[in-house]
Amino acid sequence: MKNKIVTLDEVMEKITDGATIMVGGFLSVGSPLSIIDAIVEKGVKDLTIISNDTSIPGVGNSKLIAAKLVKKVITSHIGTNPETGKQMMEGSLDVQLVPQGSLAEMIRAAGAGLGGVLTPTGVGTEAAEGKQTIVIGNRKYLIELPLRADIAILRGTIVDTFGNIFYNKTTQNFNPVMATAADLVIVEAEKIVKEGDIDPNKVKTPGIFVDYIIRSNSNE
Amino acid sequence: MKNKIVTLDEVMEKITDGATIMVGGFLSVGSPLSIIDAIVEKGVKDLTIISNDTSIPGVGNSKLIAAKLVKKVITSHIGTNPETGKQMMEGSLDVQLVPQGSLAEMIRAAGAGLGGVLTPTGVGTEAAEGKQTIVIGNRKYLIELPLRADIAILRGTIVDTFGNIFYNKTTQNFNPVMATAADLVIVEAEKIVKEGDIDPNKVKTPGIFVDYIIRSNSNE
Amino acid sequence: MSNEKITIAKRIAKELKDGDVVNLGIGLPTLVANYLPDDVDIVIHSENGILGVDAAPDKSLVDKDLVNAGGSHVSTKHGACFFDSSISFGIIRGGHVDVAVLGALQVDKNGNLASHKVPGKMIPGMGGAMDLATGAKRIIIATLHTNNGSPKILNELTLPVTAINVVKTIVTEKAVIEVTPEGLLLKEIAADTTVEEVQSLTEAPLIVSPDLKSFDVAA
Amino acid sequence: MSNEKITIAKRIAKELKDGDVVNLGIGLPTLVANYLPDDVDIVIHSENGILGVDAAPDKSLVDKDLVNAGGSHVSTKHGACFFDSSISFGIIRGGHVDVAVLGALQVDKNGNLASHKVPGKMIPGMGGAMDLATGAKRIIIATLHTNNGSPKILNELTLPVTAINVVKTIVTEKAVIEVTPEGLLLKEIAADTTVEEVQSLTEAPLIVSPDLKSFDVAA
Repeated sequence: MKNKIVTLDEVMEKITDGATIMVGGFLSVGSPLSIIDAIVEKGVKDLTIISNDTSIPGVGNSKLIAAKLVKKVITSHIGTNPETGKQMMEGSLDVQLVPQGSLAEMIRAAGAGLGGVLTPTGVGTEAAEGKQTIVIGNRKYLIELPLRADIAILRGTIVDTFGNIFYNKTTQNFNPVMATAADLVIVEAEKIVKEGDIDPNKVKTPGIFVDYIIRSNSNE
Repeated sequence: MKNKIVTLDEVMEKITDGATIMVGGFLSVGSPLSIIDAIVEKGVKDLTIISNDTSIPGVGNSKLIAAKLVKKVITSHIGTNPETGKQMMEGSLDVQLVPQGSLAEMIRAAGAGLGGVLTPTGVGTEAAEGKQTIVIGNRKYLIELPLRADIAILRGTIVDTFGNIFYNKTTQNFNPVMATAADLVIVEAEKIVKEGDIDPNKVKTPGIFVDYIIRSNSNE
Repeated sequence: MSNEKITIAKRIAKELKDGDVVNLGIGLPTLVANYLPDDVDIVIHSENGILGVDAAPDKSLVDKDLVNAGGSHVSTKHGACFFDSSISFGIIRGGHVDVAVLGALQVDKNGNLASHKVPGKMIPGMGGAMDLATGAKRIIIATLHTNNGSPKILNELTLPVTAINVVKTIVTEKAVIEVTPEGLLLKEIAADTTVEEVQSLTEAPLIVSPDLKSFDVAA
Repeated sequence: MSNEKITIAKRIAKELKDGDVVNLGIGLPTLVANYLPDDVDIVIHSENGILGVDAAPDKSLVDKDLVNAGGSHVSTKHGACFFDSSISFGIIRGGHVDVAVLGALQVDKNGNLASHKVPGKMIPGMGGAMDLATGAKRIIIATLHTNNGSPKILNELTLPVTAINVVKTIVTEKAVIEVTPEGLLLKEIAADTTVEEVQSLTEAPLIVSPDLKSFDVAA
């Protein structure tokens, strides 16, 4: 089968201006730090970023914001990165805030072929603005629609050459759902092993979801 | 904390006539065979069973059907057990057929606090009868509602004393979603180990979902 | 298995590409895995929770925890993995299965599929068939051309529908037919038949491809 | 942390029962874990994917792959486990968290909670707060009684609502208040205050419990 292991340079040819990119990680734990650095270095611009948060200044996907490469971010929390708030206030960055659990379900729905999910979270709040509601058995729900991306960039603790991914401890977070919901899936591996060398019971993302594997430069 | 390990006799006091019971397993692989046998022996009746299938004659949950303990079954497939079809034709057993993926999502929705999910599966077919449909972006979806039970009976390959469950290979199937969607969750363990003795990265059902653990009598 | 069925399995095997994620229905579709070209390695999905299914093991190597969706003991390839039913059907419904090879009771000219129920007879239930027929990227139907002489490829289904407008390709022992917006396109016929015979065994009108080919996959 | 905050944390610790699954918000709520009685063992959930959070480790034992939802390095108890965000919020939304201890900007007499946004100021985003406030079985609010003297417990929220009709218990350095269908029930007051003072610092009217108790959790 196709060899999925490529260099960072090769994979950067696929990441181009205007792309919608899902970035795995939670406050940069489980984030593809090498790929993020390469995007900053290449200066890929007009990006739409989908990510749990925008990290803290100087770390992970906050660098994309700081370099003004992002035109829109769909996220649950920006409080840890004042630069995101600043650009939002200035009007140069469109920030769409979504409850964290709804964000996970919207991405999962896209990957799992669902037309949406009904959630009680956010009913009657600003998070309901512009969203359809439905009453089921006397309770009101928001219809949250599927959320897809052009590209998902992920980080795996151990990745085999077929693309099967094991995520250690809290590095999982949004990585597994994002792997299912993008046209192109790139994983940055801390460690690469031979196909089949991860216990099949410990594989969290099946290799069929992964298009490219790069070796991480980062040990953080 | 509370000791969750009980005897089969103790747990059978909780399983009473008229209960709605989710039964883990796929053609009885991953099914709680000892608990099923005990239900037959006790003769608990008027049961509603939620399970992927009704197995094959003489094995697993087919014994509940054969003993005429079941008044209704919600399942995706009964073709491997002619007795289920026979009782349905005679009118003594109410069989509600649901597409397998929808069954998994309905149970997951109940466990995950969703009001339902929108699925394209079954649109325009008999599976859509009595169900609300909704159009999102030119595509029609069925609204599948959450499905809960009074009791879930599961099988785990390794269970620790807190109730954390590891399922080996294809024994997972419906067990993990069912663990989240019942008022009382009982797991039959092939092997019981000390709390914390399962690699935390390999736990599939967190112990907080499990009320009781019994030791399996079955080696099948 | 009959020679006809082996012919169908062999012809379908030629449709699969290296790296394809494939779900093979129980029975005839399962045979397809036996006839893949040497340079084609596919990833077989089983809806009970496997990617990377391999052949049945020797009796001595049977693992009670490892079966396919038909309940048969299987082995797995290097790089296989396991998951639960909600993830398995997320893979199916989400379009991550490249090809599903399914049996059929009937198919009609609009690509509608009937595969799960004959009214008045035993009702097996749809199992994963509705999800597979709805979710897989490409549906190939593996079926005998007729049911004891009466056509299975119809203008309109008479049996309950399993999924609407989903079938892309129909492979029988007689023909390879593509479902197109214009109608059923006859692309190949078996070496031992004629266009006339195929049409006479097919209720729906066939558009004969200007590029009609003959196939012969007999051993 | 101020003495007031420690008082609040200590009082909330008494609300937790052995075996409870508890989510502690960032900041003041996190303190609660330090003051549990010896015979109470709780399971701490962190929304980034942990059940069984334990204290911060020694610097030499820090694991880069193990943080809580605040991004702080933590350790885990025996029997802990890890999962992804979709499962983590399934646990929250599905009612499997017994108690969520959350901070608040405002709470009103109907149990409405404002915790995620002050218009015109920095907008942090709701993170997991809306899911927790909607999904946890019991919401305990941990908050200073006033914001520099101006009441935070109101007749009606003036800030954007985070979740509607969800707060069950409010614990401040001055009082323990239950949200009931009849209104706010004052159940306990701190040893160093009076009912009159608590009411004067609270916009919403308080129903004084016939069973009013005093609490003193100072070290």
